[in-house]
Amino acid sequence: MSRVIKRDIPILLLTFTALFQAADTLIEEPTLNSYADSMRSAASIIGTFALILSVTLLTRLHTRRLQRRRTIIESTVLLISLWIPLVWGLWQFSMGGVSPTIEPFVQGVFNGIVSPGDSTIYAILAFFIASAAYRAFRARSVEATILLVAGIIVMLAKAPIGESIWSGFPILSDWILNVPNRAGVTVIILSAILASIALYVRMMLGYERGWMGRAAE
Amino acid sequence: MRGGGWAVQQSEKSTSLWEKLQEIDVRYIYLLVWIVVSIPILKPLGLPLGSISEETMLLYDFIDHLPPRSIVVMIADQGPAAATECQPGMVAIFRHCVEKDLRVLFFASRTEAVPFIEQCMIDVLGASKDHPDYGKLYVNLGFIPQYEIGLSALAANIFYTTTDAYGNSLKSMEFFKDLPTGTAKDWSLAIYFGNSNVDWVVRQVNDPYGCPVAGGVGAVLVSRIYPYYPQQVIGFLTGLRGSAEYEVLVGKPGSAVAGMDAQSLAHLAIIIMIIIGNIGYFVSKRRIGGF
Amino acid sequence: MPLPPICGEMAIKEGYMMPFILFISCMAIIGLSIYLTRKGVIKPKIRRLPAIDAIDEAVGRATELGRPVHYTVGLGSVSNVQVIAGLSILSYVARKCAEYDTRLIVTFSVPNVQPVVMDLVKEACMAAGKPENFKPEDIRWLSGRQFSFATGVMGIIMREKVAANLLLGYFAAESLIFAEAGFRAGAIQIAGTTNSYQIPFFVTTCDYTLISEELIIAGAYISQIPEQVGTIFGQDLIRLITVALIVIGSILYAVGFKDFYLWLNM
Amino acid sequence: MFDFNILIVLAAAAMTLGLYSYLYRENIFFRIAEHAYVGAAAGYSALISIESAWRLLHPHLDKGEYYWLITILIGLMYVFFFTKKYFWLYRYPTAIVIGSGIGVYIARGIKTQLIRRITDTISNVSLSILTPFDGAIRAIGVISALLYFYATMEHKGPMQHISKLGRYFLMAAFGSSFGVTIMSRVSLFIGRLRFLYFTYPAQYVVVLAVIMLVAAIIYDHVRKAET
Repeated sequence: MSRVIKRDIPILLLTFTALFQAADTLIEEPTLNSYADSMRSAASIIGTFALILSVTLLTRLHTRRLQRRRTIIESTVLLISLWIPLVWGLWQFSMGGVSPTIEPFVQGVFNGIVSPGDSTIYAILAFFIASAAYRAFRARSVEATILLVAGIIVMLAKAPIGESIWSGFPILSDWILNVPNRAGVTVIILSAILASIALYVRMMLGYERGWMGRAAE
Repeated sequence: MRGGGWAVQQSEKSTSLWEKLQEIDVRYIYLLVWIVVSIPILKPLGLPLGSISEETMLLYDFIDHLPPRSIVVMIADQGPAAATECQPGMVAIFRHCVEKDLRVLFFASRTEAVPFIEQCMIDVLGASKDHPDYGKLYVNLGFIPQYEIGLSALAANIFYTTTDAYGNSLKSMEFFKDLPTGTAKDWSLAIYFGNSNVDWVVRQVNDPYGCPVAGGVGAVLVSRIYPYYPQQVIGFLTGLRGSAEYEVLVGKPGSAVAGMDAQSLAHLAIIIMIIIGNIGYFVSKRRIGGF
Repeated sequence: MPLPPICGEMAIKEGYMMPFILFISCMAIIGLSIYLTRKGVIKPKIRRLPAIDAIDEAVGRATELGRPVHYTVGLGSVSNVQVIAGLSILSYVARKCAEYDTRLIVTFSVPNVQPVVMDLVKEACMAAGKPENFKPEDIRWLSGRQFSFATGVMGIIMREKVAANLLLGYFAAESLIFAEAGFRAGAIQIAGTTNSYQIPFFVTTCDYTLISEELIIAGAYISQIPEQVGTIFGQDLIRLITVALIVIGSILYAVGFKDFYLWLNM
Repeated sequence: MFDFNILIVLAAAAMTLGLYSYLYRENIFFRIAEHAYVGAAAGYSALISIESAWRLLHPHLDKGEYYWLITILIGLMYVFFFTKKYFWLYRYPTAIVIGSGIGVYIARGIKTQLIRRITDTISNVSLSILTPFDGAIRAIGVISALLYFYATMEHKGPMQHISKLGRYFLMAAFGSSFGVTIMSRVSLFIGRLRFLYFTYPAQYVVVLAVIMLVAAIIYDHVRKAET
């Protein structure tokens, strides 16, 4: 009995919702379509509740560190920057219906911490890509040489400087991007969907149970 | 697939200069990148830009040939991260529209893009809602949620939002007088600025209403936009380079042109580094005797 | 509650005729290959995946050095196919780590992954007979925003000096951030994703890479359960059909017979 | 009057430099910036999720469709994860979330990822950029690389050559994607530097950071020489 409610019913639920949504995508039928639409809204409302788990566990991790007097500064900073905007934003939202996207204090935190953080870390890729290129672009084997040559030609074509070295770079890079690159990208996409179909069937039949934490069973 | 990472670190102790360069501390590479990008920003070098790409040229010509008071819709979808690439292009295109007396309707499809619209209007006009032509030629609708659903509602009915970003009623504005259909059929061009995706704009504006689409997109998005070019997407700006080209075409070189110097130098530095790395690799390989 | 009218006009959506046919036939093919595998008519075997075999080596090295293993499923929600594939591999890694008493740090970005990961790691520790090795504080949610998650992971990799860095799941631009942090920490790196824009960075910077579908079949490769391997056989049959469609379609299109192409677009 | 915006610029500059200090090495400033960033982003993203969930839910409640409260009950099943006995209840919401995710993905994926890619290859078979055979080369690339992934057969005999060809195509694709991306990444950094150098009062933070970096390098050097 316990196996039924702990394992079999969730699998059935998953199979049912998946087939229902697939049918909605393929078939035009007003009742089906409107129920499927409601189900998608319901699923995203339900998924939001997982936040309770994550926020609680993150808070617990850092309060424990504070109790053990480890990483005091970092944990204090994290807890303050997590809870003050969260509580204030929720308070404003539930009392006055002020959306957090326009609430001045929450926006201040966003503009002062989150937004510069986003741009900074996105831009740190400039350093990492340079160092990765330095290490990776070595003619170690036939394959690595193909990678290197394709990479360098495209790089040269994209910077103004390449065109002044040789006017053929843009044409050559156009060929690389449209022929081998498009072939490669097409295959990555095709093979991903082929494997996904098989994975979904495995999940719906209950052979793949990694998502319910019982893969080892 | 076997790659090269950890294995590289494990190679033998080096002796010659070339071999030392092979295992150079990555922090020197970081420092080099920082310096190389900083120089042209502090002191622009004015390196030649090269030829202007076809996609940029087509977009410029299209806007140049629009009759006055045509409606151009600008969809801002750039977050702070994508803004470096997209914002100069948005400013340059808006400047061009202002010169040509076109009507420009702004809206943001993500909340983070709202300040960039404001910034764009201030950069070009010197003011946003207080400018005398605001409400006549330029309107900012602010944030319209739910991407595709929001755009589809706006395309079907231009008064979908009823007020602009500052709370003024749309119906009273001169901008919306004499609109034949009130749908996207009246629009001459819809331009998407951002880094996420252009498919939804084409789907909602071009497929049902035939309004041409253009883009000012990050370099990563180019391969996704190409399938629509040049039939549905009539032209687009590719990353910072596209923005720089448009700035040159409008005749007002700005931050994107200056950025291209940094770009050129950085590319050159990376290519030189790759060459040095390869020479070092072959020299050390010969020494070990495996070559 | 107000019910919409039951059973209006039912029809296949426009442009979805071919997807509908293929959906049904793919299900049928995979179902059939599971059936044949169970009956013992076919005995498919998955070819070697060096990246998965290297997991043992990576965990072994971490154990030798006494440093932790880091595992991330990346940015995706639990309904993302790559995350699901990553979770299947995680249960194997967690079990190995528990057996060797090696510390395992798991990071993710979307909250709904949290209960699954915790349950999975706990289960793996119990299966290895070492429930005391399960440490909830090593399973970390690092915010739902892409780059703050990346920063958190970057910090953990460097601070904890991880010896093995396993990046299997859904990644966007932050892929290179993780790979570079792992490189600076001197870790063995095994990566896998189906995102065509990120694979280049993994191939060039990591020691082993699971490209595209190799990531998704890895769960079946590890478990070796006949039914799971059977679905992979079905997947290969669909692959052959795809190849056939491309060959036939291209030849017909080249000689000017375009009906086949239009038919596919139906 | 105290200007709130100055504070925001200072915080932004400190965040930027604090995070970049990672490039030199892991240090206390990076750790503070990292924790502030993770905390604020977690709080902000939680707020946004809660708001959008509420915007989905409340139109139904306004219409009097109270059976939508069931979603809250199912969502609360996650909370039972903290109990020893009923922790497995999380599988119900998880099943619904996964099911509705993959159902949409699989049917759309067959159209956009499978059929579109096939027809795209077919219709470009007579593509010509450098040679008239470019489209055919692309189709061969697609076929050989697709066969490279053939999983239930060891690659021997003719298959070995086909899959090798497929790998070459994949490598060219990876190399060129890498090359294209370098450009956009460099331009992102330009934007950050512009902010640091030209926004008042961010410049002062930069000067301070440079002094601190030099001090750190000297300190590290001395300590290394001692040991």
